[in-house]
Amino acid sequence: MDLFVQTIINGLILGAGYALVAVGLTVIFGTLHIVNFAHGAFFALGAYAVLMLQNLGLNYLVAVPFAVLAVATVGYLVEITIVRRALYDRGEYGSIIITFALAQAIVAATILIMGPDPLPVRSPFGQTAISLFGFFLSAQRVFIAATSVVVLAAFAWWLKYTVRGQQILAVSQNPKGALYSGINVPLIRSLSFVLGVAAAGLAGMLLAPLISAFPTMGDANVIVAFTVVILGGLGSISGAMLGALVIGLSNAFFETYVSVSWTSALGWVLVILVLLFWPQGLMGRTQINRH
Amino acid sequence: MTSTSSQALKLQGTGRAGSLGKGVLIVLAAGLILFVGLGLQSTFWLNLAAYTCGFALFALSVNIMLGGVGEVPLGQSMFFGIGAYAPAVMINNFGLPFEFGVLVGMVIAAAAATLIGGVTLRLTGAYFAIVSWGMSGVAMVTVHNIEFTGGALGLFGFSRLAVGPFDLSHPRTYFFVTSIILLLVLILLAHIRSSRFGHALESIRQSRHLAQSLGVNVFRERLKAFVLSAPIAALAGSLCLPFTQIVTPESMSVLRSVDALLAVLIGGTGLLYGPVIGSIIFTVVPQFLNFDANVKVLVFSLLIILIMMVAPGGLHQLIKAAGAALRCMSESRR
Amino acid sequence: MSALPNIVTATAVEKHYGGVAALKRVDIRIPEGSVYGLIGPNGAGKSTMFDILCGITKPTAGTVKVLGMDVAALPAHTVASKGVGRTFQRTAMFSESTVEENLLFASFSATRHNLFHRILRSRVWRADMDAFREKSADVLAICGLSEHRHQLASALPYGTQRRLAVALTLMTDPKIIFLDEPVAGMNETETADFIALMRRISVGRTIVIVEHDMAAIGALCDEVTVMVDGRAIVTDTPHNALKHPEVVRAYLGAEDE
Amino acid sequence: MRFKILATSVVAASALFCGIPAQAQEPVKFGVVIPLTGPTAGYGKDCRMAADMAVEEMNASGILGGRKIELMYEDEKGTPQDGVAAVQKAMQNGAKAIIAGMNSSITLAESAITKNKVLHVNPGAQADAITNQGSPYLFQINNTSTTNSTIFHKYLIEQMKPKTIAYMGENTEFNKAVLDNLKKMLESTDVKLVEVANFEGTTTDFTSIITRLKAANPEMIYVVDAYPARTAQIWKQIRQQGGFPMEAHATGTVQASAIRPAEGAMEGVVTGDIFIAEGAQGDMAAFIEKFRERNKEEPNKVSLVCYEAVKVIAGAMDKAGTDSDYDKIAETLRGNSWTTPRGTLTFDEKGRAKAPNFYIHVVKGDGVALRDTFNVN
Repeated sequence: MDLFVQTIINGLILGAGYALVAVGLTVIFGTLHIVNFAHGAFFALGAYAVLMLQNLGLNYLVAVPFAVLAVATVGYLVEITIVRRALYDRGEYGSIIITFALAQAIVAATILIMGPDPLPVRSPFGQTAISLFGFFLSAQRVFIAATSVVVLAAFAWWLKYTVRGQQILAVSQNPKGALYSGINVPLIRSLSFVLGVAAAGLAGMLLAPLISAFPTMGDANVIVAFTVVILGGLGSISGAMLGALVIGLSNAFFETYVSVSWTSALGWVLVILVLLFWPQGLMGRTQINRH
Repeated sequence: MTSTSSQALKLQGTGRAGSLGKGVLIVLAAGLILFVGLGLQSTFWLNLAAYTCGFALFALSVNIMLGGVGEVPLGQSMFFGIGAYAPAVMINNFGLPFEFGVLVGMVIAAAAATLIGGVTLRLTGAYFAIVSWGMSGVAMVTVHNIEFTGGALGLFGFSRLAVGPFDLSHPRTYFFVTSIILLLVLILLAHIRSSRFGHALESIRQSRHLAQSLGVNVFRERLKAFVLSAPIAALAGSLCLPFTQIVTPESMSVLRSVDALLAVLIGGTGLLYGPVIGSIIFTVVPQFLNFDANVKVLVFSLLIILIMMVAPGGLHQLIKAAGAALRCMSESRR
Repeated sequence: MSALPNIVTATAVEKHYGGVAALKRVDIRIPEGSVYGLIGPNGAGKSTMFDILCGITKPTAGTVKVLGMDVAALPAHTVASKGVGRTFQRTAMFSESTVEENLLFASFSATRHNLFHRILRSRVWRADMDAFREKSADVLAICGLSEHRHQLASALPYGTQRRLAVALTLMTDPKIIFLDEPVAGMNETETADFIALMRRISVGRTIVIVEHDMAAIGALCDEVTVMVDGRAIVTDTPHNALKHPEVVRAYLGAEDE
Repeated sequence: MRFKILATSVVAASALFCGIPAQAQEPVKFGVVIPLTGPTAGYGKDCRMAADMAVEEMNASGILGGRKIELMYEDEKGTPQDGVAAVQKAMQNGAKAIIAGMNSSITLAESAITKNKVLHVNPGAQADAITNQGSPYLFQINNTSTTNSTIFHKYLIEQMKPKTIAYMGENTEFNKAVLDNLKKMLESTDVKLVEVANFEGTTTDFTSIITRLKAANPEMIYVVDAYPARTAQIWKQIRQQGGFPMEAHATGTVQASAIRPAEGAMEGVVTGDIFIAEGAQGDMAAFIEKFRERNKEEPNKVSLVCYEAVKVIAGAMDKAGTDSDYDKIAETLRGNSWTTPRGTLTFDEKGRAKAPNFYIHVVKGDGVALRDTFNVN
């Protein structure tokens, strides 16, 4: 019986981690309608940013906020030079290719600068484990889950109750309409891109103590993020959170009770099943496109 | 994509000029094949040229969906993998000839496309792209775990890779076979573009609603395009086998589809032989950039970003724009 | 007029979007060969009714028969290929192609050749091509587009683009044509040209127009139905319908006695 | 057929014509095809440092009558078709020998190209299938996975004596060969394999897999993964769930690049390899010292086998007196024993190197400590 409860705990904690990775992706798609294949590269940038700050002597917890800032700046630079010029209001597959090439460029640059070998990222919670009524919880995972819940709640609140937040929702639904009602659309668009990238970076630096920092660390996590975002409904933040928990729990149960080698196919099978019945995903908006 | 697609859609047959232009193109292509096939002496370049033809075939199948219907087929590599695995399984597990394996691969790919298309083609845009990526992900895991597809190690050591009398392990023959097949498929696609089916696809790509209101069964035509593209991708997979010498689950990975997408977008989706130009650039150019591997990836990726920013219609659009610029410069000087 | 059989019969049609009732039990009878108008202030449900009549949108309740077909049950492309033509307000044409290519796309349901016919340049394919050349020449002539044949559709002036939209529907040999605000955004000369075109093509065909421009409605329509707030208030000649008290109140606000 | 005859005669004539006199000046080129980009770029880096060092030594010693050896590096990018393209390019640019082999699938594809055409030495890949193909010019420096596994599994079963084992490995050909070997060896013993988990390369978290293995509370856990970043992650997560009484990791895959990011989580894990820095004497100590001084990094098994590959090829070409008569070179390679940092190396009829001894390691600090030594032959 306690294996069952332990699996639920594993699934929930895993889901919280996935949510953080996925929300960045869904914000960018939701607001900018860009499929960001470079998400994994920014995820890795986050890990390397916190690593570099640690090498300068900063403690992990102090380094995280600064590292998020660093990744956000890189995101802003990319937005101005490439994304703003090439991607807005252009067909989706333009964004697929440019963001994929961007991901390759960032990974190659990381290998050139930081070398190909995995580098440890030390965190105060890195190694310790907590046991609660006999159930095991890795301290770092709990820290990730807690941060994820706090950050996502704050973000959802900010979207709902602040002017900027409302403007982001407006731009995501109808960029032209938002423009005519006086919203500074270019600013909102770069803000959304930077927020999405920063979320990816934050996820990277939180997971780095567990998986250590290496150039291609983003790839596997992005695949999961895509399944989560599609399951939850592209562009819906609450959908991303729900999708993350569903995939987290199903992965945990499938791996524990069914088979390990087919798990990575499970994510996709879930996505395909959901899309057959709810084409817009669990929480997504049905796209009513007036012709 | 851009105005280029209408030029490419010349009204063959109705005007004399149409078919004459095409005839010249075919002769030109045949000449190019002879020149490269006899001109190249080194086995490396002959094999690479043959592989480029195979890869171009795969890029053409991707462009049937991308340029033809306006969808991004990230999962097309699954059909490429089916085309690679079918002959390998036939030769190693059942001792059947390579040609039979290629045909079986194309049939299975077409059948799989009918099933999968029926499901995924109800979706569009990012949803279609990512779900078709998912399909190739599931296929890769399946092939990884099944015994008779050689599991993670894959299948290798093929006794005979030949099409009838033509032994594909001999580089020059390998090049002639793949390039001629590529030319035949190009001719087929040219006919498709100027047929009722091709016009229906073009009308759907430009505006689904308008096409539907003119009596086009949008879902059925898109499915026909998907089922047409699958065996071509499978044929490409089989033709790449003599080069790679081994079939592994990676042949179905999404990275293969993205390579083809890059080639198509560099060459230009509007032009029929755009993907062929893109494939040549994509496989041949990196051979000349011989500095550090990571620097090569960095340079090549930034180059792709630059091209896509300057000319979303691909290099083809750039060449046309340059041509137009030259023309108006010469006019202004007169 | 009313002796002819009805080509369109919509009975007790309702349409709800979530809680909002866009259409409340609307009945419409359109006699064959007539030029029929559907007018009413914004938000009256004209466009919704229009979409239901030509099979693009499915009603929540009620039945719609066009040319004897239960439009609600059939897929949109089948309805279109069986003689129901339609133009759209915004995407009127294939902007990346030339006028001739636009007509080629529109001839899809009229042509029959498959890929093998095309490759072998068989009789079937040549017959399709000859039929297309003939038909496209006629349609271009009727719509006054002959000299634009090889121009890019996106390069045409607005009025000409609207006429191209009509040409596209004509290629499918429609028995009934639905026009969605055809003269919206046109200047006087373009409107006059368009009305002349309508007169030319309405011979032997039924035409249904949704429009705001009362001059065009007056000039073209034999009969109009005025819709207000999701209900069909009156069906009469344009002249009488506009005098109907409820219509006047709906359009001009309460009459100050 | 006509083309074939024409082509070979032209090549033969030119070799004959410029064979002897040009021999002295023209450098001997070796094509080195290793992963320089992608997830296994680390192996490429380790191999390159050692190969460059070996060539510097060879050129200084005036081997091959003073002809300079030149290395041409090509990137196999971690996929079979890129590996094949790289090998063909090296052969095209005049490589007299090909050093290629880290991943078994890629090496198999490459060996099909080099078969009967050029000397091919596979430094790192271990799959038995590579040398089972019977290609006369193909040699393998690293032990096959069967040789290593047999010794290591014998040690685990007879020395550590676990009653139950739980197995966890990445779903690759390397893992399948090791698992099959383990199952075969367990048949004749009463040790039971209670749990087997083959995970996919795209797995991002191992908590639930380890929970499942813990639930079967085995005495020993045996992890098989050749990829450094994931190895570190797995052992950290095992440590967090309280670890297992006995812990072992696959042979030949535990280097500093995995131990360091594990931040001490691999302390005490038993593994093994054909190389160990600790307690090295004679040639091995010299090699390690020279490597540290030249490259400012610790050498590992990958650098050792690449170093040996270059030395063995140069030695064989020198002794056979030719750089293109591959029958003679292959015969020389099989007929003689070669002194390398590991002592003397001999090649069997399948081209497999027989290294004198195999070391059992235990992870200590940032490296591995020697626990036992087995004599292989």
